[in-house]
Amino acid sequence: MTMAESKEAQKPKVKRKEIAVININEEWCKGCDICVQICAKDCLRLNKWSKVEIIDLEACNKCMLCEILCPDFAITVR
Amino acid sequence: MTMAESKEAQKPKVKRKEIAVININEEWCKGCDICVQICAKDCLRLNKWSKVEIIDLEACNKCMLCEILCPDFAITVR
Amino acid sequence: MRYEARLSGEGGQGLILAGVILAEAVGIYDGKNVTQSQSYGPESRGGKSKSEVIISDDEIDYPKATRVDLLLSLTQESCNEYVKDLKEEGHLIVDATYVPSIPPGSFQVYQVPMIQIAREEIGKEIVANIVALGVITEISGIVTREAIKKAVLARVPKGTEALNTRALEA
Amino acid sequence: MRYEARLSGEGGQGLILAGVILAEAVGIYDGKNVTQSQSYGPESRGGKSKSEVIISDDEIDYPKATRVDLLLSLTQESCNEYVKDLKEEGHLIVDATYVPSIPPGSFQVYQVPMIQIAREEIGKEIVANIVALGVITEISGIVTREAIKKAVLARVPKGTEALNTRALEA
Amino acid sequence: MGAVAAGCRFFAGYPITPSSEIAEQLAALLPTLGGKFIQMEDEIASMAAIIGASLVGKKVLTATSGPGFSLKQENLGFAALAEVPCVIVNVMRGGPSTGLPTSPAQSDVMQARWGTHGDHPVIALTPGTVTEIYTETIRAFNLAEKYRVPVILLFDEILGHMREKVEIPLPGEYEIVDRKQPTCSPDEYVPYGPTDDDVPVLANFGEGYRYHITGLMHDEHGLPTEKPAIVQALQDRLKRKIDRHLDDILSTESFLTDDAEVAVFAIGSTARSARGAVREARDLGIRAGLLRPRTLWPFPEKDVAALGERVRTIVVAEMNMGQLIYEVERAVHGKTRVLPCLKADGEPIPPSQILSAIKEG
Amino acid sequence: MGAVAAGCRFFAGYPITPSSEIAEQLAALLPTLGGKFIQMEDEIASMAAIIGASLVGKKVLTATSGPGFSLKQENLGFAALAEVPCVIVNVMRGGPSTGLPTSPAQSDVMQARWGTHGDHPVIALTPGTVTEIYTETIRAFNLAEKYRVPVILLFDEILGHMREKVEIPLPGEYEIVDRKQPTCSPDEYVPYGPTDDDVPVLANFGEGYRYHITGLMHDEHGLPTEKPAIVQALQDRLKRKIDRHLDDILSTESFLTDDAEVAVFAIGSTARSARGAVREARDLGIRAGLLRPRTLWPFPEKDVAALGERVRTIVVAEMNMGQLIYEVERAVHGKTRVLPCLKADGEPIPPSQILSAIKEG
Amino acid sequence: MFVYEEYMREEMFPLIWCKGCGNGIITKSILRAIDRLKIQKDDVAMVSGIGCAGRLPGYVDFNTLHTTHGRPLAFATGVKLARPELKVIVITGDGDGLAIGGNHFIHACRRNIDVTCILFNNATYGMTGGQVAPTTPMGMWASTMPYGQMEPSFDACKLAEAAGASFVARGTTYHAVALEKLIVEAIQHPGFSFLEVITDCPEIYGRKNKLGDPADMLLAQKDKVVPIDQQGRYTPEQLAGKVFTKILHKHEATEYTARYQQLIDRVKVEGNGHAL
Amino acid sequence: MFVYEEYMREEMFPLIWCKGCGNGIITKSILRAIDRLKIQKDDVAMVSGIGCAGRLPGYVDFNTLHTTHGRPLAFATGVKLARPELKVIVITGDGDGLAIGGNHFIHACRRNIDVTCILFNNATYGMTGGQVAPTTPMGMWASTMPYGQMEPSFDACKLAEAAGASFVARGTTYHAVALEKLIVEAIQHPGFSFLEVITDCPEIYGRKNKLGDPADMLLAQKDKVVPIDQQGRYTPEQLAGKVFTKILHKHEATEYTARYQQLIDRVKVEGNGHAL
Ligand SMILES: Cc1ncc(C[n+]2csc(CCOP(=O)(O)OP(=O)(O)O)c2C)c(N)n1
Ligand SMILES: Cc1ncc(C[n+]2csc(CCOP(=O)(O)OP(=O)(O)O)c2C)c(N)n1
Ligand code: SF4
Ligand code: SF4
Ligand code: SF4
Ligand code: SF4
Ligand code: SF4
Ligand code: SF4
Ligand SMILES: [Mg+2]
Ligand SMILES: [Mg+2]
Repeated sequence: MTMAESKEAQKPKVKRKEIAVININEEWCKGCDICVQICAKDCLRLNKWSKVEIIDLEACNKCMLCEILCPDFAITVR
Repeated sequence: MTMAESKEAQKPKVKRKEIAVININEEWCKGCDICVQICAKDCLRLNKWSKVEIIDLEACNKCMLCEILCPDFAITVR
Repeated sequence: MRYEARLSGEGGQGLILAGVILAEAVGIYDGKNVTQSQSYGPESRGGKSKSEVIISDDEIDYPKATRVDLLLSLTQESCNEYVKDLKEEGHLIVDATYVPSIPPGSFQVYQVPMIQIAREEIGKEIVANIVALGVITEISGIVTREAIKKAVLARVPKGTEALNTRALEA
Repeated sequence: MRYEARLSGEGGQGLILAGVILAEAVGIYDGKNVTQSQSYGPESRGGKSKSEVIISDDEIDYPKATRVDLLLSLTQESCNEYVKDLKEEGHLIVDATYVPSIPPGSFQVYQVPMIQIAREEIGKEIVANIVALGVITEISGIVTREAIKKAVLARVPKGTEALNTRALEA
Repeated sequence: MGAVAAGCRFFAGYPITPSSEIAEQLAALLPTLGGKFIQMEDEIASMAAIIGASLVGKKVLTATSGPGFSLKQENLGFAALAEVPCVIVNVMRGGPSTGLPTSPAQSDVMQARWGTHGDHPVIALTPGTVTEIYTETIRAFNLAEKYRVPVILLFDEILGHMREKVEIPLPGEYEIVDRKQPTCSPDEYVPYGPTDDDVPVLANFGEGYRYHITGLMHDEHGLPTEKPAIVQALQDRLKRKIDRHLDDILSTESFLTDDAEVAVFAIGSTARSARGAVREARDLGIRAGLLRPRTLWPFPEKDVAALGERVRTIVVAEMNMGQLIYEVERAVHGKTRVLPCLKADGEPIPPSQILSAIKEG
Repeated sequence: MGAVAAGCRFFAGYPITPSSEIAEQLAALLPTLGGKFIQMEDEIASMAAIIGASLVGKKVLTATSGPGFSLKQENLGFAALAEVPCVIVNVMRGGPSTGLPTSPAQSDVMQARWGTHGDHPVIALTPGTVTEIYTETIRAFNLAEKYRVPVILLFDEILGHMREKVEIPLPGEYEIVDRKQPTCSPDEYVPYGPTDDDVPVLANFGEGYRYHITGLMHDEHGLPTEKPAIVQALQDRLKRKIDRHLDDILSTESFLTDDAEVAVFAIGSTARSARGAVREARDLGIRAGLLRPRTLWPFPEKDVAALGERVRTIVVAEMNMGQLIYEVERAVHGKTRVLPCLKADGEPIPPSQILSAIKEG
Repeated sequence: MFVYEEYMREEMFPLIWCKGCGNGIITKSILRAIDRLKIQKDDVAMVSGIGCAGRLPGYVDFNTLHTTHGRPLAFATGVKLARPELKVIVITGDGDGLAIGGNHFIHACRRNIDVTCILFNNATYGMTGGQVAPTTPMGMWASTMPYGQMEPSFDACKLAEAAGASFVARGTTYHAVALEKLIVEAIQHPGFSFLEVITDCPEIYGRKNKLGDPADMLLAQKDKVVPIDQQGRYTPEQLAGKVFTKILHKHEATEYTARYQQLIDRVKVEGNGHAL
Repeated sequence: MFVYEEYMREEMFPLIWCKGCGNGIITKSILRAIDRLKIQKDDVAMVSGIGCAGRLPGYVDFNTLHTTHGRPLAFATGVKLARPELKVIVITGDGDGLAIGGNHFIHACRRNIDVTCILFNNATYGMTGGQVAPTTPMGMWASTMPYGQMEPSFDACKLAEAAGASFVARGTTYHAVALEKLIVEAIQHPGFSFLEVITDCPEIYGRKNKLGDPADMLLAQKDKVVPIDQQGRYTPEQLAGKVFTKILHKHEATEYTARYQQLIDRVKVEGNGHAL
């Protein structure tokens, strides 16, 4: 599992929302694009190997939709 | 088949109804008693071999119930 | 000595039960070797029905009757069909009402109105099989009265013992 | 001379069709003896997929590859599994993107980003199989360009001919 | 009934003449013993239900006849592959199709061996007396539990409906086998792991050992696999677990075969006629004998081969158009003449017919 | 496809890998020819539907694999007894149970013979090339029509999914047989009455000859009977109509058997490996040969027996745990050594394995 | 003038059915209905399964097919699709049609193929000796429910409707004239038509459940049913425990063989399909 | 804190299912529901048939049983009746549960045995490559309906209700949180509970019917369904072509294993039944 606890998580923020911890399991991700399209905050995208990757962790509002709708147990949000 | 065209059919009647012709097939009759019990005019009964026989042809009003409800094609009324 | 009894009629007449009772009477209560077997018409209800009891001093290999000592028939059809295996001098017991015509042959014929007795004297047509057992006991001598009575009582539903004893002795 | 080609990857990549086209190119258009056979993963969709083409001057008895001359792999998994039968000096053609690690062995390796080409240059990932056929034609020399082109056009859906020709030549 | 004495506490079935009486008796009996009876919507479901009940630890039974036996075949194969103990009674009647529903036959004997698709281990027993219907039923349950295989009890309608003096053993006079259960902890548990006797130790569902059961080829964890080596090992073990234990599984009765010149091979009620015929033949001075398998499958090859070495002729008497005769022919390897004595008209074979064949032999 | 060329105009099936492609092709093709395709709710219904369609005069086909073949058995027996022409394809895959759904096997060969309850006539063909898949399919329809029996086409997954050069005969190059129809008037018509060839002349439903068809034992009018003599006559005729016509039904290929010392017996795709192995053996100086039945059932006993007289050893190569080897052992009557060459792991038998067995022989 | 003999195989008589069995009453109603519809005997295919009911086709002079237990609808689907000109009538029992044959039943309803299915509901397995059926009412005796039926039973008509049948009706043997009419309407309906007939098995079900003689059972039917078009005349209390008779559901939908013919007309090509 | 891993057989991952297949979404909903219910893993038996959906039990850490095609409810009936303490969950496909398994389905509904049946309706036979299912909508492509589906399809929920099911509900993968709740309620229901889940097969059904990528298909579900408790908010025109979700039917009825236990309590005798 690749941990994606972004360095930027340390930065002080205006809104004091907790930054999400998003785990992606690249071995299991099949690149179906569901999480990418479902995310209203555009936090995710597919990379060139068709695996999901995080592009904007800060934007994540922990709506959990990506986790709940990922068919492959490949992404979790805490 | 035993034809049961009763001699009495010739007698002149008050009500000018036609006397029924009831055919009984003893070979097929199983003596279930349905026709006997269904007949509102008590025209029929079972004999000692448990076959149906006619006891009152004149009373028959050709309601056809006995024919229609005989399961064994053993009685017809004309 | 091998004794073969065949009980025949139609489904619903209780002949299989009668065969079982006869076998149990001979086997359990009289202590001889006995087998009982049966066959039916299509699938399992209605139609022809046949129950056979073989009684022997030796072990019984073949449980089917081939040379019948006693044939009971409650219907004309079964009588016609099964009489062919009856031994010369064998016993033919038929219902006097339902088997009007006796097939030709040199056997001893007993015409007993068993169904009528059951219906009229006992009041239940359904115990004709027990009436028949009584007749068989008397005629064949192959089973004791004691034994048949015990066997009947052991098999019939509770509450019908008296009825069945009457039937047996009718 | 017996030449064995094995096309491997996963269900949905169209490798079976590619095998069929290759076989038809060699058989119908180039006129050699050829058989094509295949195997799948569980039931029939998804999972591993393998298509084999045997080309020979003689009659072909055994239609499965045993000593492979050419292995095409579009997934790492299939590459790992099937490389074992590849001959020394055989050709290993892998997708440059999806098969990052090349198993060790003394064969000639060609890393071509076939799926990427299909996606980016042709615009349809689904024609990666046809791109692969183009690569195979170039590398193996076992089939003429003419023949493979005819075979592709005969098999692909109407309206996609141009697309597929581009894929073949990409 | 033997089943209940052997510990059977679950029955699922679908009525069919002439097997329905077994169901009817158990419908009344099982709940009085805390057991369960269910009539399912068809034979396929009955077979499925007993497999399900066996997996939670019950000793299970179903009973049927020809057409229903055909329908049970698919799930019977599941039980064979997944190694689920169960007992299936087939009271054979005249086939094919609806055939002669109330007449005796022995025409499902090959189906009992080959009825489902794929290779599969199977045990089939053929009792020959009413007492054996009791004792062989107990043996059927024991073998099912011991080897985790479906065991088929092939009755013929005659025995199924016959009454004679039976010698019912008392509890304690017969052995009752219960399936092995794991002794290790759930963490160490490997359901289809190797064992000394090639029989896996499958835990009953719901007792703390969670694992997977499938009708796909599987590895030792019960999980699906297509790896040839694992598959072949599984196939080999399934075969071996029977082959290794032939001594325990086989059971035959020999009657006057020691000095026989002509022997009859027969099962079930036909063996009774055969015994009569053998006696009569002896009376006529013909040295006749009888070999009667109580275990029909696996086939008693060695006994038949040994008999073949000794006798001039083997008469195979069966109520069908010729099925077991193939097996006998194979087993004797050309050493003996093999004669058919067949009947498939709904009537049992009388001793006289077998006697004629013996005379011919 | 061969089926369509043979006149098949009705298909009913239920999908199952690896047979579904046959259905898919016919779903597209049949309506273009005025034929009918229907996917039924299960395999039992598919088998029933083709029997129904055959009775109104259509040439009918169904296709399945292992588990589905098990489910079709009951109604297959109906077709055998009621004498309804039909063709059943079983693309064999790894069993038992769900087994290895996409892997080749030859493990339903005995089931094809004995899968349904009761004695029953059956014909099973085993093509060995892609061309034969075409030509043997035509032959299957012809045999079904001629003898009014279910004909089983046993493919293995390899042949089923293989492509090679095929030599498709042109119309006119092959014979097409249509079932006999009555020539008498409806009043004189006796559906199961005696005929020269033991095959009844059953009128197509709806063409003016009304009669009864049943899965019960029946008399010559098709009406149910339990009379032993009539039943036995029916059973005998059903057997005889195959036995009498063996010359027409059997078909085997011999490859280099004339001078062989060791012969391989194999069907379908295994026979292809065997042929390769035989060639290699010859290269090594071993006089090897191959006997390959195209008609597996009825079993080519005489050919095998004759071979057994000639060779030292017969190697039986099959993708299962040993099934046809029983038949070969039986047929040779101990005259020859019979060696198994088996594989049941989902992979085909390679020529090398057979070659080893030949060397041993 | 109508005579049953016209449609009977007299050589098969007397009927195999027991004394007083309702099956004969239904048989006669069917024959009268077919006569009324003036369908040629050659154009009728009657298909049945196994059971007492399943024996019917043996007695009547049509193209008759007595199949395997539970499967008549599947056979009939083949007959009808292959030769749509035939009027196909399926005779099935409550065990045959709803227990082992339940799947074919719901799929035939769904497919809407023009077959008329007449289900003889005698609340038991008659042929095999009184085992429980999916129609046996709660508490009643059956040989495999010796302590009384414990399972809820099906309402076959509801099931048919939910599965998609375009014609659903119920009749009784007691109302044999009404039954005849329902059979006429069922056969006339273009599409799958389902007709459940409440009938009696006096020999086994009746005897074991002490329901009296055949005539008693027949007369008792009167009190069990309410014609659906007269339900307004009853209070809810009066309706409790009753079942409705007559046509219970009907809708229009394209029939399956007709739809298939449209497909053929659309895609048919010339030739014999050689080498395709 | 809930972690899926707790319930997974990680050695089996990645899932066999295709990219974007809805089955994984349902699997996760089931695991969350079981977690919410705090049922011990040892007490869950999960039984499935054959098909893509049928592969589910292999991935989860319960007592799992992958049976034959169409038969999981029959196996499950045996499991439950023999050991009523187990929570039995059946996983079935629309082909498995409604085509070949239709009979077991209606009978399980009728019997009201406490089993929860979750039917994965992807409108096709996924595992075998896209053949027509009894749920394929009219006109859609299927490999065995190359000219478009010609048969009407089942409404599985209607069928379940008519067959007697005491709990009937429908959910979608898109509304996965609502789905989780429905699963909780289905499992809690004492008696047979049926839950149909509308899910997607993007790999075959989606691709061949040109329904877009997995996300497109998932999002499209929104417009196909209306929660039954909100139907009042829609006009009849708006409701046309939609299916209802949430709990569609519920009634109280004695559960089957409980009824059987009552029987045992009534008739049980001592002893081991020897020589009976
Ligand atoms: C596959 C199969 N299973 C079981 C049977 C036995 N069987 C014959 S008829 C029947 C049930 C008959 O009940 P029903 O359909 O209600 O007809 P009825 O006799 O009541 O008219 C059964 C179970 C069979 N012939 N075939
Ligand atoms: C008896 C039998 N018939 C057919 C098959 C082949 N088969 C496997 S899965 C399947 C259908 C799967 O469809 P569905 O139940 O909808 O599951 P899905 O794959 O769509 O999840 C079929 C027909 C089989 N395995 N066994
Ligand atoms: S939790 Fe919501 S916002 Fe965050 S990445 Fe996932 S879908 Fe986007
Ligand atoms: S939803 Fe899951 S499988 Fe799909 S792209 Fe996102 S992480 Fe990967
Ligand atoms: S027709 Fe009517 S009145 Fe006359 S005998 Fe028959 S039932 Fe009685
Ligand atoms: S109804 Fe028919 S069978 Fe019954 S007694 Fe009257 S005539 Fe005889
Ligand atoms: S058993 Fe019942 S249903 Fe069957 S014929 Fe007799 S009375 Fe009729
Ligand atoms: S075929 Fe369809 S249902 Fe099956 S795993 Fe793939 S996407 Fe899912
Ligand atoms: Mg009934
Ligand atoms: Mg599906």
